[in-house]
Amino acid sequence: MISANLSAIFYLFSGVLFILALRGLSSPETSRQGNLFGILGMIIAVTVTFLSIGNFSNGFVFVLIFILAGGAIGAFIAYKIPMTAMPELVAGFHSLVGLAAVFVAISAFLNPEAFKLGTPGNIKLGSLIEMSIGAAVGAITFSGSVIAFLKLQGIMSGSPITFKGQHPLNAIILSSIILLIYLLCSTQSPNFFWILLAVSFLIGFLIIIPIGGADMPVVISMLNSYSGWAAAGIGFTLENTALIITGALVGSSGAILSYIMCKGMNRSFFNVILGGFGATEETLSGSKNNEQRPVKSGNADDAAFLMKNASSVIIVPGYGMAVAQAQHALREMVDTLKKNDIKVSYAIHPVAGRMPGHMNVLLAEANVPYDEVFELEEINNDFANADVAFVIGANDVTNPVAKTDPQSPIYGMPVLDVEKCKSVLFVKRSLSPGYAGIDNDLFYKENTLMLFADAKKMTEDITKNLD
Amino acid sequence: MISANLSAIFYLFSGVLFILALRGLSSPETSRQGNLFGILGMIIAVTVTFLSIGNFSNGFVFVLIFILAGGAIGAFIAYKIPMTAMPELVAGFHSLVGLAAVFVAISAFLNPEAFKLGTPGNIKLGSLIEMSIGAAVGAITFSGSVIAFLKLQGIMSGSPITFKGQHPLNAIILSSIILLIYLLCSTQSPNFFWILLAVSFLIGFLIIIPIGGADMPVVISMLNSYSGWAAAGIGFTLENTALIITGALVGSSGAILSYIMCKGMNRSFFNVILGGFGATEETLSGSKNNEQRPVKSGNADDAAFLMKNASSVIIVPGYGMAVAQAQHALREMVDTLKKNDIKVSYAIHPVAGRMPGHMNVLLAEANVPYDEVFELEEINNDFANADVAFVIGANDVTNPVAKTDPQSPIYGMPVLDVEKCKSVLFVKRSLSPGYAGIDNDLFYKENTLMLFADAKKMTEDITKNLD
Amino acid sequence: MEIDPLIFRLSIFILAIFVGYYVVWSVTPSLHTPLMSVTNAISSVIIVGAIIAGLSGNSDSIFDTSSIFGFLAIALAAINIFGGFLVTQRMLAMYKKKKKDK
Amino acid sequence: MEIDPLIFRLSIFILAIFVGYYVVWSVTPSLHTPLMSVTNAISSVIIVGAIIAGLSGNSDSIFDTSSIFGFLAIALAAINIFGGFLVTQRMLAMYKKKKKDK
Ligand SMILES: NC(=O)c1ccc[n+]([C@@H]2O[C@H](COP(=O)([O-])OP(=O)(O)OC[C@H]3O[C@@H](n4cnc5c(N)ncnc54)[C@H](OP(=O)(O)O)[C@@H]3O)[C@@H](O)[C@H]2O)c1
Ligand SMILES: NC(=O)c1ccc[n+]([C@@H]2O[C@H](COP(=O)([O-])OP(=O)(O)OC[C@H]3O[C@@H](n4cnc5c(N)ncnc54)[C@H](OP(=O)(O)O)[C@@H]3O)[C@@H](O)[C@H]2O)c1
Repeated sequence: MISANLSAIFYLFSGVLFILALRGLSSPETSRQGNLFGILGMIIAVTVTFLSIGNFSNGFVFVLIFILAGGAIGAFIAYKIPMTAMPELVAGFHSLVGLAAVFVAISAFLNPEAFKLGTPGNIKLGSLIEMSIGAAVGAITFSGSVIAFLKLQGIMSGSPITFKGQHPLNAIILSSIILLIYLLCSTQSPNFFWILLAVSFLIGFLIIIPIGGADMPVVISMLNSYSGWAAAGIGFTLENTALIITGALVGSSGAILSYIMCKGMNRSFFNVILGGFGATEETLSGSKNNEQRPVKSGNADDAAFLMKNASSVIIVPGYGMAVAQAQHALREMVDTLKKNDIKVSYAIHPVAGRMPGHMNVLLAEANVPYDEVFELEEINNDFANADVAFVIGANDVTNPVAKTDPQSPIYGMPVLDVEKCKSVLFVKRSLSPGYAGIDNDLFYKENTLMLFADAKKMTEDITKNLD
Repeated sequence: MISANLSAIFYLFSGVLFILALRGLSSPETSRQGNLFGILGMIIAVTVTFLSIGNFSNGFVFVLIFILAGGAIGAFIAYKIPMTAMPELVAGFHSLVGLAAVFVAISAFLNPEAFKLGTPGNIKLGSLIEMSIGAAVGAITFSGSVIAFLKLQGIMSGSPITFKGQHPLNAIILSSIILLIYLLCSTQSPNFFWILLAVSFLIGFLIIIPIGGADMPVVISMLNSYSGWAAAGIGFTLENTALIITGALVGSSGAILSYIMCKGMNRSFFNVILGGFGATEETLSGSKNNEQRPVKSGNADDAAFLMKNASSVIIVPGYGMAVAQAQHALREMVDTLKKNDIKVSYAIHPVAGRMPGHMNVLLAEANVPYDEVFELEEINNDFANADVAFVIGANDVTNPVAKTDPQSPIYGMPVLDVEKCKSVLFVKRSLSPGYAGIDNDLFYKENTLMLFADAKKMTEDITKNLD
Repeated sequence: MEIDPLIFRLSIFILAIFVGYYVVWSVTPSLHTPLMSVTNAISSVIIVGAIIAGLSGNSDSIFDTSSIFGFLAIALAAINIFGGFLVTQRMLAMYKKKKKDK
Repeated sequence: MEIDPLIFRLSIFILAIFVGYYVVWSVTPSLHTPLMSVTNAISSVIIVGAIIAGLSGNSDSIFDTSSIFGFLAIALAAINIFGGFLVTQRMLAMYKKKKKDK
């Protein structure tokens, strides 16, 4: 058993290691070391907790068993999950953190002595407030993440589920949560605690169902942020520095990522959260006038011919590449191009794909070196000097309407200037629009060649034709 | 009188305001608001201190008198000081912070009851350690800053004062400080406290005298950092969050600025601190071979002619502009150029002048809008497309030897590529070298025209000839 | 006249938010996906609370209601910790620089 | 089993160093001179110690040795506070954008 002072120092240390873990992500070189810092911080936190309890009874064995059982499941998932399923994975994991926070809060409520918070029915007021906030936020995180997970997995329909009076209902429920916390604190009655939990689960569910499946990444980040604040709340209850620091880190991280995504889509956070985007827009403008106008379409042979005669090609991957799992095929195509002395680079839009950094992970998986991959600001001026833009499964992120039409929902969003290339190749299966549900004028341009096919299949065919 | 809890919250708040004050400096637009945050933080800290003492005796009146007296002096200095004297001012101010820290430590040592640290001769060990570290660092800051101030003002010769056995002597004194702190803590004897202070003053003096006058900016930043750590030390003694946070902020700020300067000069921090740079180098390479080679020199008329026929001019200011106070004259010249539809921008090297941001302040003083002023990385590619580079009082920051000669002391330092312009104008009084004491090959280049004169006079003459 | 520890924790929390703000903005966009998974892992440091909860039963009844919730929380947090760190590691291992010999 | 406040202060100190690191690196280079003067001003918050020292004398002898040092420290810190903030303000007031009407 170690003193409270010593364990406080170790918890601080583990908090600092978590900071360093995030700091490591500032560049790929330092990122692996950063992850090790994170692991070390976790080991320290867990070890110190054992030592400061100091009671190595039978319970201890069970703790180890549960850690190992959970750990085995976690490790199994981590190794099996395909990279394209990252959004679902993150959503699923969040739900677990939320639920764990709820369970810890329940346990602390039932047995406050173990946490030195008072006795049942007579818990310190401050602790009770922190605990109930932690439990409520945890419950919202849990049910919200579960819905997000189901929508992303396609188990639940991705289209927004809306009904009349939704927003007033949510407002009523949210205020009832505050009321319940107040009642709980003044009466200390377990009933209010259970009702609070039930209502929190419900609101998490209700908040997320009206949001379209494609908006889930923003939701996930928001829930990530919530799970951070829940952890911080529990941290205050447990008087644990490591938890408080971590909660603040995770809370900020989620908030910033949601902000980056909203900004990249040029939508306000409230617009996303109030929901109903995904479906309506799609039906609204999806079939505007794409039938009438002529497009030039080609096959793998045409594409291969164009690229062979190019001296520089810029690849623009998008969500379709992830759907088709075309990253490996793409990498092979690029290898062939390089053998023919063609300069190739990749241009990644900040919101290409469906989650921040989505394309980068997939390209990394396919062994694309990260110094061939460029951010929008770094590469946008190079399109004017490149011969071919190879747009594979991307759509919205190239749509020039964002620059020209103030009426468009994506107006003001920065886009990749692919149209400045001598020729543009679009690999997609049809003329149907992407995430934002709006038509793309580029399809009908003089210098555009549409390659209608599954991204993976088309890329493989092009590679064959290149040889 | 307010409770310890309430005052702790206010001190935290004032610490946060100081963070926001520095954060404001991330762009000129937010900087003024940032400064107001800083002022507000200070007002809160002072007010809370009064309220938490709560003893509004006669002493209170004297406190106000001393604040107003000091404040009046400070305000007077702030309004009178010319912008070119900023390095001296900062050095002078640092010495005052250092001395104030020493005085507070003395007072706490003599009257520990007032600070709740124990009784004289029986001060809490932790507090005594913090206090003596704070006092020692404060004393070093004081005497070091005074020397820096005297060297910068030219009251004391700027050349390094070296003698045999200097480094061993410093090492002995530094270890004696540690010994004295140990003795002080074990005996609580005032004698050791006074000796500690005396020795600290001495070492501050000894550390700075071997460093050349031109290296003073690095020294000032280093002392800035020290003064921060001293403040943090006193903050631990006084158990004051505002002081601890501020100390950490100022400590990091000074350390980072020294780092930036050393990096900009491509020298190691130890190389600067171990001293003796300024003089030796200058005599060594100052008169290498600049006599023999022919230079093209011109007058104001030639310069005006060249610029009139240019379509774009880049101004490269350096230390000489500050010496000559030529910023206003320069701004008038640029106004005239602009009237003739010539595009003008300013290129600032990270270590142009004698302190970080030196040139920017001077140009701002002369009403040059900051969006015409560019950092090295932003503008270095533009020299190739510009017609004239107008180098005014700068030398080292343009020296191509940093790119070509691995033997050169400035090898590896990034420099402005002025030689890529069609023509280069150098305004300086002679062929003598600048701060680093090395000859500049550019003076002898085909496309260089030397304008030998005082920077201010020459600029004024050019303006006349432009009309 | 002692200061309530709560105020210190509040200070730590507020400063940690500042640190979080800066440290996350300094993450390179190409690593935003690993950022999401690693924050997931570290937020499971809530396991320290779960362990206290799990060991809160007395030695006779290891499994009273409150400790059962604790054990469940341990398992959930452990899934996250192992899953989160390992998947992050797996992702990060894929980020490679161009080989020099090419 | 109470935690020593010193440890909280240490935590605050360490986190503040992180904040300082990030906040200073985010300062634009053209404002490095004002940065030096404003850090100068805020480090004079040591005046809170000086005030305690100045008021430490009892009401009979306002000026005993320890309070005299306090008053001197107050004056020195005040020079810095007023001088530092005002000179910073003077500098910052000079940073102007190009006027649009030009
Ligand atoms: N990255 C993020 O963090 C994030 C978060 C939330 C929202 N978003 C949004 O997601 C969008 C991302 O833009 P994006 O350009 O990457 O994608 P997109 O605009 O959604 O377009 C994807 C395109 O890929 C095509 N596609 C789908 N499956 C394919 C397959 N198997 N083979 C070939 N093509 C396939 C689809 O066309 P076909 O059906 O004709 O094949 C579709 O037009 C943006 O609107 C952004 O705002 C991003
Ligand atoms: N900025 C910082 O933070 C910092 C800190 C420490 C050291 N430094 C060092 O300072 C140097 C700065 O480079 P720099 O190019 O700005 O300056 P420099 O290399 O020191 O050159 C200044 C030039 O100005 C000329 N000059 C002096 N007074 C003049 C006057 N009244 N009229 C016209 N010209 C005059 C001098 O030549 P004449 O005598 O022929 O006129 C001298 O060659 C670098 O070496 C850097 O490493 C900078």
